[in-house]
Amino acid sequence: MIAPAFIWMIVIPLLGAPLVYLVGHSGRRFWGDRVSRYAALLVFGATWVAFVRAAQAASMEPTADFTWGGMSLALDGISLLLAFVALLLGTFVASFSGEYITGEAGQEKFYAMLVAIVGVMIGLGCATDLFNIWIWFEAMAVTSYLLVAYYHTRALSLEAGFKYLMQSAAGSVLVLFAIGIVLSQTGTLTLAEIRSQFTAGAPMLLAGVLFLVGYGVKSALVPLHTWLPDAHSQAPSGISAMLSGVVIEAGLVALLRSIAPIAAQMTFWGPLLITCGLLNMIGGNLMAYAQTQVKRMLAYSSITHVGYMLVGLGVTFLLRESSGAQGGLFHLLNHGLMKGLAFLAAGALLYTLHSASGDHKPLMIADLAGGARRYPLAALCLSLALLSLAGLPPFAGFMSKWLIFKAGFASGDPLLWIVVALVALNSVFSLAYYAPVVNLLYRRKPSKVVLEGRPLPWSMVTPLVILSLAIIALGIWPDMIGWMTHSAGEALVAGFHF
Amino acid sequence: MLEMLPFFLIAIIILYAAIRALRAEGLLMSALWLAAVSAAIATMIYMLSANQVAVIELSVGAGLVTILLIFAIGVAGDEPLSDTPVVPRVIAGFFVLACAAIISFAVRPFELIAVEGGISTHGSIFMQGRDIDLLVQVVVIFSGVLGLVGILAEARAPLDYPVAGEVAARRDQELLAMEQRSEHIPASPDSASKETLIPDSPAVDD
Amino acid sequence: MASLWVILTIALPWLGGLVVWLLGEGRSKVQHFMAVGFSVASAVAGLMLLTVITDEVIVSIPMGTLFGEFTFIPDMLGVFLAIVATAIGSLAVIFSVDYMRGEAGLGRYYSLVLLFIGAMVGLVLSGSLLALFLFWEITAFCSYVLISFHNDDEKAVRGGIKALVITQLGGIGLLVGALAIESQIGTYQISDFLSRFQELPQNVLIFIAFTFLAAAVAKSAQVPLQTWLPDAMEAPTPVSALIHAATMVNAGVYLLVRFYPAFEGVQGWKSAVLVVGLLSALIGGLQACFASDLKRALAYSTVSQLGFMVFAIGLGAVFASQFHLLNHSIFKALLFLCAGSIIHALGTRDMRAMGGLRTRMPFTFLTFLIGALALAGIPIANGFFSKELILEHAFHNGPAWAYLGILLATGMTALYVVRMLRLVFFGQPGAYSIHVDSQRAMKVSLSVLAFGALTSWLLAGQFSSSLLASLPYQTWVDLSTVEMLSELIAAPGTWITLIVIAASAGVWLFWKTRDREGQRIQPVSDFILAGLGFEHLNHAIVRGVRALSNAATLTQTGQLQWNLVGLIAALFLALSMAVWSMT
Amino acid sequence: MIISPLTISLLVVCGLTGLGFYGLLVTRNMIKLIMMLQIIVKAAVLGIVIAGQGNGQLNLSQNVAITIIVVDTIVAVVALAFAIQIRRQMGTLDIRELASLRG
Repeated sequence: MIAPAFIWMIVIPLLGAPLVYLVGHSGRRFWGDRVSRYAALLVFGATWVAFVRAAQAASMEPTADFTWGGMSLALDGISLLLAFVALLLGTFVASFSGEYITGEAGQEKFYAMLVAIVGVMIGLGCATDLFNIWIWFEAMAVTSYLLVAYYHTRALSLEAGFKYLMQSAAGSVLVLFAIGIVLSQTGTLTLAEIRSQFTAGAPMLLAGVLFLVGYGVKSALVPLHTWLPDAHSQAPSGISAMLSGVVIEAGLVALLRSIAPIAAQMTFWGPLLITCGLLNMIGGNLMAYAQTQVKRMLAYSSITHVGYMLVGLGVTFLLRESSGAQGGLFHLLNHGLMKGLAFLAAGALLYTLHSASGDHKPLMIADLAGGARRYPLAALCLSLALLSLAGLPPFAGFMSKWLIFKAGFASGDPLLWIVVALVALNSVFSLAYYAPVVNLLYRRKPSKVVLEGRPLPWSMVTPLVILSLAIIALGIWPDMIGWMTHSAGEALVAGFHF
Repeated sequence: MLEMLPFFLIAIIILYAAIRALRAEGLLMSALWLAAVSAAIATMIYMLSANQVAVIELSVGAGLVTILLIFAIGVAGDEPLSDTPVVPRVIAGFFVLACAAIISFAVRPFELIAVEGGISTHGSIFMQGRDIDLLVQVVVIFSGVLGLVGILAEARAPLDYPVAGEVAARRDQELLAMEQRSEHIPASPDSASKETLIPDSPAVDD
Repeated sequence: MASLWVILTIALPWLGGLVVWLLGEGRSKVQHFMAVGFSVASAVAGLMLLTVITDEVIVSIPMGTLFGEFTFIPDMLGVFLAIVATAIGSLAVIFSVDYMRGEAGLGRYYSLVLLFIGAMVGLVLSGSLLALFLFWEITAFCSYVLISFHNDDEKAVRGGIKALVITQLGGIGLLVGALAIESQIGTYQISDFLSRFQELPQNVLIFIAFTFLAAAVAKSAQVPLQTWLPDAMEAPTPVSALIHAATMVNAGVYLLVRFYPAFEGVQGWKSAVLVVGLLSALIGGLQACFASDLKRALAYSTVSQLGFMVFAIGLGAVFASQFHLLNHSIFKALLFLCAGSIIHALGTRDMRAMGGLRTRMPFTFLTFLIGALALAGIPIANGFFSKELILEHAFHNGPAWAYLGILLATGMTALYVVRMLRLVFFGQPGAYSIHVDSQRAMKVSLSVLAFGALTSWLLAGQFSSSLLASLPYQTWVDLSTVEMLSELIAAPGTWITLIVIAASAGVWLFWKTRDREGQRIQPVSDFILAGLGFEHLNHAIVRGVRALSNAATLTQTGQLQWNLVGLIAALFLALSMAVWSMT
Repeated sequence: MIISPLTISLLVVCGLTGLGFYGLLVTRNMIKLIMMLQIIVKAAVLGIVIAGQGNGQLNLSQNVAITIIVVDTIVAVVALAFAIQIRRQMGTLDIRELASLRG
């Protein structure tokens, strides 16, 4: 049997991860620390080849699957989208992190884990079995623990890592209970079969709630979000970009995949997801507004953006048509790019202003004052990312938010109109904390920290520029990526089966 | 009803051991009670005729995990803590009971097919049809090992973090307060804090 | 050919912006040159649009299934505003050559001004609601960045963010309305909506009408969202002239006019518009009478004049409103640029520190005087004619209270204009030192605008007939310039108005307030300058949100176990909701 | 509800889960927290076995349960590594002291 192209997208990074580790570990003596980064970039390059071939195949035949033993992996719109974001950010983070973690011990572990987590997330997107989703998800979690606590001798990053682990583990146990309930009710774990065996009732509702809370920890639904600001602010910046740009979204995808088959006949899920989305937006915005650290502010803003996605997806669950999901999933992609850019740009500034001179202080918002004079490109990229996050045109964030709004209005339900107005209101509110940062960056009088900063290496600036261009391009011509979001939205609706 | 008796007994043993694991004074005792929970659960699983799981649970759950816990306790050392929890017990209890109540309310009609012990014994093919799970397990193990190595690697000298001193002082005060509350246990704060000094452990090299 | 001019008018400024930005710092001569070149070129392209006026879609860019088509229609309403934007834009850019000489961040300044000009043209020419909203937001963004151009100044930053947030709040209205239209008729095209609006359910139409009104209120700085405009005066003065007097603030009025045919019949909409306009005219005028900051006084006057336009729309006098918009753009830009010239020379914006500038800056005085005459509504300058048209409409068609109210506002206009002239140009010179009158490039802009302020009313007839010819859904009476003149002279209202103007001008001329003003009415003037309490409302909202957000951060205790309580509580809540949904 | 081996086991699952979550909320020692997590995981394993037993899919549930045991052991190991490292760096196992990140 010939494996379809998308399998290589999963296999290459998973096989590549131990290789990166081995090469980095044994090659360090001869070529120095950077060898592991090049090995990682090589693996990503090979994965891109697989991705392009898979995407080509997907343009002919929207779904592909691969069965091995009794189980199968399948590629559909959502998996392709997730794979794209994961791979894109993975590549950028690998090239960005070279300077960032120079001098830290154990770089080969960092890169091996980075490669592994990308592979695992692509796998998560392709899983078609309830339990298989969980185990990919758990693999992703285990991989990310080390990445969060990469600075394993700093108390704060250990604290963040431990909290992250405990909350994540407590959540994933709830998922197991949900799987147990589904198994007991339907006798199967395959998503397609669950859909056909499904009978609405209290146990299934209970299972859904457990899925929501369990996977909700990873995708940072509001009362479960508490690990996120700690983990995102303490991880190395590349990893913050990864966590915020794909990992929480991967949690969301796991949640959607698990809930979709059991949500088919219930009207409960749409309103619940929209409520969660509103809570996320309001909570995330309020807390981001009070922050003084750049990375923490960005972390809280991720919570807000998960809220936008949830509203879009909730509308799809409510109305059973794909436009909301298209908006939500387009926003998922855009958020990956925007937040990735924001964290990388903040990381670049953190590196030049603090880490490079050896102190481990966090990057405060006040430190950014006048940053544009010394680091014009990094400051511009950070500003673009923030403005795009705030949903100002002509950047990508505006277009996906518009789609979400549009989906909410399509129903003609006045209650949903109010929801959309609330979402828009939150979007405006978020300007209240993004805009001052932009203003601060463009002050004439630099802060003391900026004056003492070091020059910025090109290897850090290049990913920033590329991501900024991508954000502007998507904002001006959103249809560029329409084929992907469209098939992803359709895939989610197909998951309902009616 | 009589054939239910072993199940009742095991159930009571499991819950009793779990409560002891929660309430035990020392970490070591907790770990041992946890092993007991695990062993009893393995028995119960065996009685539900899931033989392979029972074996794995006994060897991994009761065996390996206990050994790891004891190893970790040996490396990290036990630490007497005052038993005031962060979250008031009332709140913790309330939420747990409330969730339990709602779940039981929600699943009232939840009927399981009653099985007389010992049907479907054909569970003998290891990982039958679930090869992808097995592969991802390998990934998890790889990541876990790398994580373990990464987190424990190249530790600097203990207590070089300034918080440590502060923490030790605060804990001493707390212990003192605890003592004053229960007067008939004489122990000097010095000895308490000496016990908590971290035993030298070999740094795990990667 | 037609599509070429449309594209050029939008693309030239954007291209220019990119070029000026890419030139980078340190090449200020080339930057000035490029900026002027591109803005003048776009003004020429804008004027060429006059030759292609039509109500058909000229340019159409497909944006994919979900975003519809971005269409551009150069009808008279759009073209006229596009010309205002590009022409006044190029004059403001020319003025900036002197005004911004030696400033840092020139590339950023010019590229944003040019981006704004292009966006404003796009806004008025676009025939698709999504494109309209897109450009609407870009103009808000440019306005924000340019207001807080001097980022080191705390006031400028606050003013910029305030303007951004308030106009975005209004933007929600446009967004929601546009989406409601799209959900009902399935397309973003404005012309489709205007031809098919009867198909919409009445309550949806009411909803849309009022959301659009909210958007217009925020963008055009009308009561109760007017507070951002005075604070926006921290922007460099050419920006104030261009964005906050002549173009962007008109976008709200434009929106109301554009959709007027659809909303005309909506119950209560016209009277709401009327009241908003009247209140803004009165409050703005009142504040302008007390302001001591030259630019803020002009900003209050802008609020008031925009109130006149909105008021006119509420009366159904769409042409009068657009005519006043045209005239106001010219004379207010002129006044602002004169103010810029004065501020540039003196280094202060406080009118109390000025005085006696008549002899020191004769050229500026002359141009300012023309602008002031136009603003006050003295015959021969353009402001008189459009304002009289509005008053005539109010006299004949409006309720008595509306007429009296607007008459009062007219009187107040004369009052603050005279006060302004008196404080700045007459009386004792303050403690300042001036080297020169307006510089060369400034003089060019000022004279062009002054000429415009004196003559633009001659275009009334032409303007009216071309508007009528190219707007299929609007209905009003065609009016030639001669007719307008004879009508105005014959009308009794005109004489009443002129008497009011003369009387109020006289009041201030003979009222020696210079010394007294400070003490006796301090509390009153403070209250009025604080926007009659609207400012306090703004602050209260900001404080409330700040307190709420501080309270929210308390939930992040940093204790793992409280986090876990969050997990259990979420489970509890979700379970309760699930059980509740079952029963 | 019929009293059967399965229902009794189900009660054990509920009891262990409740106890485990209660323990997670009130325990201060990090290593003990990990034990509490293990208790919940064991309950989940038992639950999966019951689910499979209940509808005759014992093979499936056995495979799933074994995977869960292995994966969660790995999680416990990583968590223990964290606890040890925190003890080394900060000198405490008290979860209450791990509260520097707030707001």
